[in-house]
Amino acid sequence: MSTGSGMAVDGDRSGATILQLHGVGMRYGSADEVLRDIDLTINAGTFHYLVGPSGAGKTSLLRLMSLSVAPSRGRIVLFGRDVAMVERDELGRLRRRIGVVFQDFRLLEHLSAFDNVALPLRIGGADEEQISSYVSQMLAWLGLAERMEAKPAELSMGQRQLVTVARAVVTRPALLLADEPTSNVEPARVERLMFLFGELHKLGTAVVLATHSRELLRRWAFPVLHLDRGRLIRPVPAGRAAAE
Amino acid sequence: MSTGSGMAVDGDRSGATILQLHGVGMRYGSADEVLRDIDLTINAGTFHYLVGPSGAGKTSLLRLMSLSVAPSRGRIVLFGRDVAMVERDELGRLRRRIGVVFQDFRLLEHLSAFDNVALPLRIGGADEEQISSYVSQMLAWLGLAERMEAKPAELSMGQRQLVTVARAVVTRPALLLADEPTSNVEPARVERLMFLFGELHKLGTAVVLATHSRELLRRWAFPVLHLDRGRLIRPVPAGRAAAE
Amino acid sequence: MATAELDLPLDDTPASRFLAWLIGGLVFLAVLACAVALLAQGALDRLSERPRIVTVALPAVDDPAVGEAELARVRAALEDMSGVAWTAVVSEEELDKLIEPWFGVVAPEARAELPLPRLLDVRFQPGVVPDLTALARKVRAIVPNALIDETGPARGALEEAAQRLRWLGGGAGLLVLAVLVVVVVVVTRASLDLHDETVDLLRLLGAPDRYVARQFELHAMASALRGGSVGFAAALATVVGLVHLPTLWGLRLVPVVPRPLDWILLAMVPVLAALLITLAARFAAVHGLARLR
Amino acid sequence: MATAELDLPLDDTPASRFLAWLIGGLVFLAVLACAVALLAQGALDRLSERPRIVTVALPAVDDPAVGEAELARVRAALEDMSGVAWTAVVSEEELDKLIEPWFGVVAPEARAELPLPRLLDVRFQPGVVPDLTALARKVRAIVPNALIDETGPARGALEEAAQRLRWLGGGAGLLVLAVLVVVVVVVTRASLDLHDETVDLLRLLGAPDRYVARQFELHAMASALRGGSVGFAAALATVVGLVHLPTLWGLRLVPVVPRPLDWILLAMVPVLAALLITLAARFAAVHGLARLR
Ligand SMILES: Nc1ncnc2c1ncn2[C@@H]1O[C@H](COP(=O)(O)OP(=O)(O)OP(=O)(O)O)[C@@H](O)[C@H]1O
Ligand SMILES: Nc1ncnc2c1ncn2[C@@H]1O[C@H](COP(=O)(O)OP(=O)(O)OP(=O)(O)O)[C@@H](O)[C@H]1O
Ligand SMILES: [Mg+2]
Ligand SMILES: [Mg+2]
Repeated sequence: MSTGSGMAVDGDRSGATILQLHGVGMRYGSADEVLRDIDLTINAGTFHYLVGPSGAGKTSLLRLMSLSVAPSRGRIVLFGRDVAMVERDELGRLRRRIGVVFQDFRLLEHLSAFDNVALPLRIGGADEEQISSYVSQMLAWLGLAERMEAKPAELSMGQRQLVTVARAVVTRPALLLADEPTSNVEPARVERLMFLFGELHKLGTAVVLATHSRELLRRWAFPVLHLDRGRLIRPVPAGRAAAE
Repeated sequence: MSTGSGMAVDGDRSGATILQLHGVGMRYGSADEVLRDIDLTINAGTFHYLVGPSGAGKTSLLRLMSLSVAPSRGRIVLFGRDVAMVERDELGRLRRRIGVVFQDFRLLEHLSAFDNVALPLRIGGADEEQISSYVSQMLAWLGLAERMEAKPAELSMGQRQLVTVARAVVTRPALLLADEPTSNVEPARVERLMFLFGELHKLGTAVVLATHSRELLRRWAFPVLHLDRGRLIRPVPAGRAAAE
Repeated sequence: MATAELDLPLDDTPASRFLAWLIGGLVFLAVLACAVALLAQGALDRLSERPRIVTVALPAVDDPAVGEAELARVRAALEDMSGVAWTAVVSEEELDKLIEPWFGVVAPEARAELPLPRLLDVRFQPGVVPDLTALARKVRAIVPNALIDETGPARGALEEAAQRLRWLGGGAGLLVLAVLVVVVVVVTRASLDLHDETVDLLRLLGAPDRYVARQFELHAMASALRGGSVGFAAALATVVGLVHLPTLWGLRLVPVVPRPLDWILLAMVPVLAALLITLAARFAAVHGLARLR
Repeated sequence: MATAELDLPLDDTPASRFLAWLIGGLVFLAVLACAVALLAQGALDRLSERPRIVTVALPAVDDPAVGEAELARVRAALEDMSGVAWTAVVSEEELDKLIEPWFGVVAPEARAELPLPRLLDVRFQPGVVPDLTALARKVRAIVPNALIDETGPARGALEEAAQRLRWLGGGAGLLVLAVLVVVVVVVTRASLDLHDETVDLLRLLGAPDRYVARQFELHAMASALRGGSVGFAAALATVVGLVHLPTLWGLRLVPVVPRPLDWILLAMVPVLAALLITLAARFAAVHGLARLR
């Protein structure tokens, strides 16, 4: 299942190419590269886990994919556009098609849970009525109906994580990058989140989910991207990765 | 295994009583109570999991135990002292015998990983030589030897979590309150952390570990405190809790 | 944006909270300065509306009859001029008073010896600014060595003072508005730096520059409205107080009575300030954001 | 604390960074004020070290022999007094000069008619302040109606000015130090609020109040040393400049020459300031922390 450009992984219903990384490297400041020689293709409607020990570079790779940092070398092609060549305004449009669950949440402290989730919709210019119904439904479904007006500091960590996930998926992005989205919620709620991601995936969203949870890998079998010390190891079948 | 004061749980080698909660309730501001009628005894050398859905009140309960908030009613007896009656200076001494792994880490952003871990030792008045050897050993053992001088913002989430754990255990506390200490690290490192907690536990530290991980409960069988909507449910044998 | 809440916690920074106060102070100053300019302009207008008088001096001639004829021709010519209301020959008594400082009281017989000019007051219609060169040309066509002089002693000085005040007030007003723009730019840039994490997040969520800039713009506009209205009210109170407390005007040389239009123009100052502030904030934000990718 | 790093990022707050500058400015003022006080004190000391002269006037008597005897007894009594260096009878020539303003130049024969007192200069040893009442008692025991007067005309006024300067300088110095204390207290309280999360964490880790307070104390001390040394250096340069530029002292009425001890005392000012600042920071922090549990 390899395409021309290095290692390629795809899901069961591979569609259009959403993201390609060609020989990408990345460093913070002037330190050593934390990512090296990354070649990767993500197609529409695929679901990948991203695993690897702490510090392997999962978050860094997701940062590259979400266009929040630039690679130190190599080329990133997103939605068919070479990211390095893209205009400022176009960059915003590309980013709006990506949903990101940040590992450190990055909620706005002065906004309520509702307003935090509504943020990407407002940025996208949705009308308030639609926003109100979307956001309320989403939060209610995640069990946060009663905490919608709470500020992040008044929420439990798990609740904050749910808000973060809600913010990432509420726009139904074409690419969902979820960095440890289930680390702070209980098994029942993990199930709900995975159902949510699965639904998006079925609707054509390409999902990349970084996780440490062997249980996740075991229960929801999807292909695994294995990162180790900044390098992608050959794709591992889901069953084996869980057993590792 | 019940003592006179409500529900009591104890580990295999129950020793002196370390912490007792009698009819404790707690609220944030003027909202409803998030913890209700908590009766609980923690003995030296015991190990308890604290489980329950997101928002059940695990962190709030640990906050009570670490004397970071006051109960709205009830009585907390820590190391044989009624906490409400204790003098300011004595409060500090009590707190120094508790190690806390905060769910949100609470590392000092302007200090290096090393200095963050050294902090409780410095507060305790240890000499720098001892601090240097303790802290380096601890961080090296957790696999952070090369990131000791990094600031928290320059660490991956898992690395930050390890620093937080190191800070909590470096003083060899009599009571360790760990709030989701393994949520951001890979299975191999989870093993190390559980080994660390186990060692402390064997040395007589009472451990209370809040977690969502069923794997943890399954692999390391310890008694479970089950919180639901602010109430402690009867103690569940470890095997059953994992299966739930 | 349909929501009242900004995505950026701009009101939480000391610099930003300070912004409304700063704007208030500067708008106060700007309104005061403009009030000075407008009142000065008003005074100038009133001064120019007072009918003006030009004195024409025809040198003495030996033959009284020739003199009379000259005088009559000059008067006729002048009264033909557009804008001239009437002319009047200065009487001998008045002339005596005029020369008294130089010659003392002159006896009638000695007076005859003096080659006194014949003076002619030319009064213009209200609001007309005398065209002295045209007038001089006309008069000198008849009496080549006639002297022309505008009367009203302090008038020129008063006008000059009012003019100076007008420029001063206007200049100060513009200066204050310029300072306002600089302040807003600096504060906006500072708070852009302060909130870099939030700005970063908004951009990661795909917010275009204009969306982020709008946050700063809205905040600046809100500050402008809050601070500006307070500053404007304070300045109005000050102006009204100064104008209507005649005791403060020991020398009421210039008529300082604000006209209705003045109030309207003054009210434009905070509006203009708010506009400038909003534009300055947008400009600063957009330029600050352009550094990021 | 063995580490140079503080647990609290105190240098990151604008108020705290500003602290060093503020302290520098205030120490500058305090040192200047104290320099004025010390120089004034120095001038006073020099004035008091100049030997002082008291003049005793014995009224004229008819019999010269009696007069001579009186004079001899008074001189003997005075020269016995502790602190008196010597006494001298004012010569007739000097007396003539003294009375000249009142009587003009007197002819010797007319002079004899005048009942002139005999004047006696009593010179004290340097640094001794004359006890005028004791002296008067002694003299009047011999000549009941003798007059006693301290000579040196401008002396009193100079001393008064110097004294006033001394109090003024000292008072200003104390005032500045008081302001310094208030500033440090306010800044410390503000940064305690600003860093409440970190303070909270430290307390949760079991840090006693004195540990947390020490953070603020060390930071204040560091600011005091940095700011204080700059302020001190600037003040010293100013003092040296003013003292050694004689052109600036158009009227050199008072001897303004700093003594070695002055420099040492001045150097104590920043040290005292640093001490006060440190204590103020500790006090403010401890009191601020006492609100928390
Ligand atoms: N801002 C930064 N500056 C310098 N180094 C950084 C920075 N962020 C991360 N690193 C380093 O880069 C490496 C990769 O970090 P990254 O956050 O991508 O790891 P990760 O795989 O997401 O780990 P985790 O599972 O713990 O989240 C780590 O060694 C980390 O210390
Ligand atoms: N500062 C606060 N102000 C108001 N409500 C709060 C605050 N902190 C927590 N809560 C609420 O109290 C309840 C218990 O929160 P707590 O953080 O103890 O839950 P938890 O069991 O630790 O959950 P999690 O597993 O998500 O960490 C939640 O409903 C939460 O929204
Ligand atoms: Mg990560
Ligand atoms: Mg919690």
